[in-house]
Amino acid sequence: MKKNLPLIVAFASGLLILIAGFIPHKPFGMLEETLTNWFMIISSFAILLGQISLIQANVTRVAHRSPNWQYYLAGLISFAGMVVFGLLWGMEKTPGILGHGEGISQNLGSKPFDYIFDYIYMPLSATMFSLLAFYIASAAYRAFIIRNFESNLLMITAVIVMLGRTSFATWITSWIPDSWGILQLPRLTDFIMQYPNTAAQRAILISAALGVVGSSLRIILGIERSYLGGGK
Amino acid sequence: MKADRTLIERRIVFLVLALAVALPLIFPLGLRTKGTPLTKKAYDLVDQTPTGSVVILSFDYDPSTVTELQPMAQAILEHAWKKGHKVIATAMWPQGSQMADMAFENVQAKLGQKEYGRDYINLGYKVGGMVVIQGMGRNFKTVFPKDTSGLNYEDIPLLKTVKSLRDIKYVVSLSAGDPGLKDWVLTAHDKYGVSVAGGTTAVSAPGFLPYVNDQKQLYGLMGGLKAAAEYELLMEYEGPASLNMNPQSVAHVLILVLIAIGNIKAWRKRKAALKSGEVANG
Amino acid sequence: MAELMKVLGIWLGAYFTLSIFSFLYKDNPFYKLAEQIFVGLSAGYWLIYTIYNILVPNLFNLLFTDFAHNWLLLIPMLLGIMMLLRIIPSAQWLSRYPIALMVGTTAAIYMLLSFKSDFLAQIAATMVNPFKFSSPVDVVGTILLIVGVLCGVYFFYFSKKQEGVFAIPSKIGIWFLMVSFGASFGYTVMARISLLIGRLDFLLRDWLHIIK
Amino acid sequence: MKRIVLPLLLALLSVGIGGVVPSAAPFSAEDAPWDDGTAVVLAWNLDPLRTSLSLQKADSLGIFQEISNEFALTGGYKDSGLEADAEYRYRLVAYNKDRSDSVSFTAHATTRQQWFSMQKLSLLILLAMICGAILYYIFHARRGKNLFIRRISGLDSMEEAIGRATEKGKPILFVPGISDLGDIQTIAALNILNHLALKSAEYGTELLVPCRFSMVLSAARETVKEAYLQAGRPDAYREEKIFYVTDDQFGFVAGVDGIMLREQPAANFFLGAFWAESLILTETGFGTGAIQTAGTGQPHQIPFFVVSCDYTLIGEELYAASAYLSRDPQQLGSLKGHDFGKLLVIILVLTGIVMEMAGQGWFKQFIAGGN
Repeated sequence: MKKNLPLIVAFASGLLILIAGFIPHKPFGMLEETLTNWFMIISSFAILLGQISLIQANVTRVAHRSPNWQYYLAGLISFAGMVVFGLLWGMEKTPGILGHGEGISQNLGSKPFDYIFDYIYMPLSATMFSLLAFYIASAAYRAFIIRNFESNLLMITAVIVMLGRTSFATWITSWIPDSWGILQLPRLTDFIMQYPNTAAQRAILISAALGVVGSSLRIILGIERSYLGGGK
Repeated sequence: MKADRTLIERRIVFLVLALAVALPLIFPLGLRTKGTPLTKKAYDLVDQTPTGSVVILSFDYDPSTVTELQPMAQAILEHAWKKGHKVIATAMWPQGSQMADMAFENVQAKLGQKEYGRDYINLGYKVGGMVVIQGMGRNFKTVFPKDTSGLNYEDIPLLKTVKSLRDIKYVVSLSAGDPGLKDWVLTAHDKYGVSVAGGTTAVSAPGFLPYVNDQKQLYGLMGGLKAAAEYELLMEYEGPASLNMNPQSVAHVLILVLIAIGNIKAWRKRKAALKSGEVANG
Repeated sequence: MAELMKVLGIWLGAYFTLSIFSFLYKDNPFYKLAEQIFVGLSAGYWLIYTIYNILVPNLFNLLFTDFAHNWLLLIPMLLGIMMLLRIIPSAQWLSRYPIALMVGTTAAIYMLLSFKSDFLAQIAATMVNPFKFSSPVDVVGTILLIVGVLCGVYFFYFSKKQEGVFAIPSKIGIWFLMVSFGASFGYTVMARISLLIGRLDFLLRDWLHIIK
Repeated sequence: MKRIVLPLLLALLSVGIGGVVPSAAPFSAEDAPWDDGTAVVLAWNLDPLRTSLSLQKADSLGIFQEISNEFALTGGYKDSGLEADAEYRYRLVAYNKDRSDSVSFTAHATTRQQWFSMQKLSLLILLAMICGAILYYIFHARRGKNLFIRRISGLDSMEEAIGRATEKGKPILFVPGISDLGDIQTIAALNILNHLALKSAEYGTELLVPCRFSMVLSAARETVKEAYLQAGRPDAYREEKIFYVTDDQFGFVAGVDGIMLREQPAANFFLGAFWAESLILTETGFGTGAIQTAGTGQPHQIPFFVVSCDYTLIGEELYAASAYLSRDPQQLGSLKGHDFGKLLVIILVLTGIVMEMAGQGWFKQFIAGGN
């Protein structure tokens, strides 16, 4: 029972959406609206859950003095700081428990929550992924090796696109007469993107859509139940 | 020993890349980019929409991709305001709401003050991606009972004429991944018939091209910094994206050179191995 | 005061930027510290934002100010609380109900929308008469498009041994895939470089004032 | 059958995509077809002397208020956001250039809710066909019928890899992606791991499996243990060779990189969900000279795998390989159902192109449907 009832819930909610997708008549539209609204509220609890479990895991690490626990402690402190500042004075135009905290904002230039966001969170978040630029450069030098016809094709396209999307592109192939304009780098790049690339991406999209239909069908009918956890 | 050498080689490559980006930033080469049809299409959508239309700019990204998407957002916002559109900002990513405020502030610094609630409004983030957009298609107010400053839906003049997504003239999603542009295409356009254009990071741009078709699933597409620079060009100003195209172009060339060197090295190694193999067998 | 705090803020930003970059040399305490602070701040941001921007306006406010019209919202609230009970092992089974509701709803919405947009619309968009265009480039391009889509789909067809004649479309399919992967590759390189430009611009302009 | 389908098709065509029908009458208002009764479609056809217009709707007091003034001689407007089952009155006033002369027309319509969105007929038919095929094949497979799936060429590397590792006396490295157990890519990777473990048990080759999540760790241990048992070598199973590294994305990569440099595995397998770290892993693996096989459903990472690995499973091939090796009826059945869909795509696209060439645009419009 514990396992079957949730399956019925999944089936019912899925079926309702499917029906509302085809039948415009009352009351299905309204039911769908209610369900999507509920979905949003439950999802926000799910977000809370995600953050709480993350913090819980870090607390355990610190409590058990597992390796590198000091760093996890720093993580917990910054979490707590963000939450306390947010709760007390709010963020941007949203007031907190103590209102807008005009005095502090005056001294800081913005609310404490926004100050941390602008000067610590933003640089951290932006820098994390910029590391990848370096890895691409080093991999370009060491691992992007031509092996066979297929990878040749890939590399040649990559070279055209990379060059074609620079500001040098026009200049490099400007000597090609307009009657052969398609061979000019920017236009060649556009052609590749518009036709062969679109073709392959469309094939991938179509196959993926079939995959979505398959897995959704299995979930709605209760054939696939691994999302409920606890084995197959 | 060998590991040491690769490590040193790697660090040299890192350093060279840093220089290839930093130097053109300090000494711009004055390179100019050229427009592409996809960006022009997005531009035309904004340009051809009548004055007074209510439109959505959705900020579906976070600070990690500001370099690519913020210039796009600001160029489009500037364009929309110049055409007299009333702009609703939404966000499918929580940090997007902050990005929207940043864009509003920067463009107002250029164009002069706009009135909050009449010319623009920030409705903030809601969780759920596609499901949320589906909800907007049924009833806007259920999804957004208040804006980010706590104003009630009924008290916002701009939203007087907006009951559902169908009352929106176009949606432009600035999208760094999932949820984002794809959800707008599938829901806002394909379900509710609203025109959708998008700006994405370069990573996801090739995957969106199948939607640019005769079904007009996606009206126009801006992919990455280059497209942001193109939009600035169409707006006739040289903004952050145009300036950043200098280091971008130089770095591309550097990567190509690195690939070439790597392949020559590998080819030589293979030839040497072949030779020594022959000697051993011979 | 605000001016001073702004300068301090920029120095903080520069410190954290450089901490992350130090990972390029090797894994070190500065990187580890910056990383965990990022994780903590991020969690805090999501938590506060979800409460202020969703739970308060879309749930609590409606329940407190106009209960008579919104009492039905007690149901998602209850389901939400059941979701939170996941952190207590003995009550974990309760979270299956909200999860089932979310998964069922998402599955159906995705099924309808992606079938329409990624299947039907894509098929329809490929039904083009290539000879209706006047420019030879478009004619060739459209033929390539059609061939590419068909062979690409065939490449992912697993029910037939791809030998002899049946191997040809699959081979062509993979060529198209490779061209498209090449384009993806180029665009990804482009994106990663852009991010780096943004960071160096911050360091050189806002922090060091080398660029004016 | 024909008698039902034809009128349906005709009705559908008349809906058109925008829902606006040009009409011969100077001004008409009609309930928008096949909807939830919240829209009225207005259309007009003016004489060529007119140069501007005002489209108006009667409010609750019966006073006409302008709703649009966009000019077109033959045009349309869709008034949406209305109440269902209510009557609405409209007026169109058209002027000359100098506005000295105007004509006005009135029209009214009652909004009606429909029981089916006719423009979604193609969606319903095709969706039902594909769902039917998937279910048919799943039940077929469950009853033990043998369903054919072709061998995935990327898997050929397995034999080669194990051979090379055994010869050199070096281990094999298998990374089941960096997603948790909820991701089907991870499940597919574990199915392939099962097969690889079976082979490595037979040849007595060491198998290293670093994991990012504890759930994946226990599943991977279970999988490998089972395979060793099946191969009759439970004694050779070493639990510590399947280990947890760290939850942290880049920390995990740094850890696996370290393993590759220390242990110098002869073959690396990266199967499952990978994001930005794909590149760092395969670069290091390439440096150590291992045979590398990768496979992922993340489209952005495939290019990097193709250029830095010897074998790559592209997108769906990963799931197909898993179904091929595990013979799980659910996976097999779904895959066969999808294959039916792909065949359908090929047939429909070819038919559509022929129809387009023959000038029969209705077919394409029927497939595309409307919103």
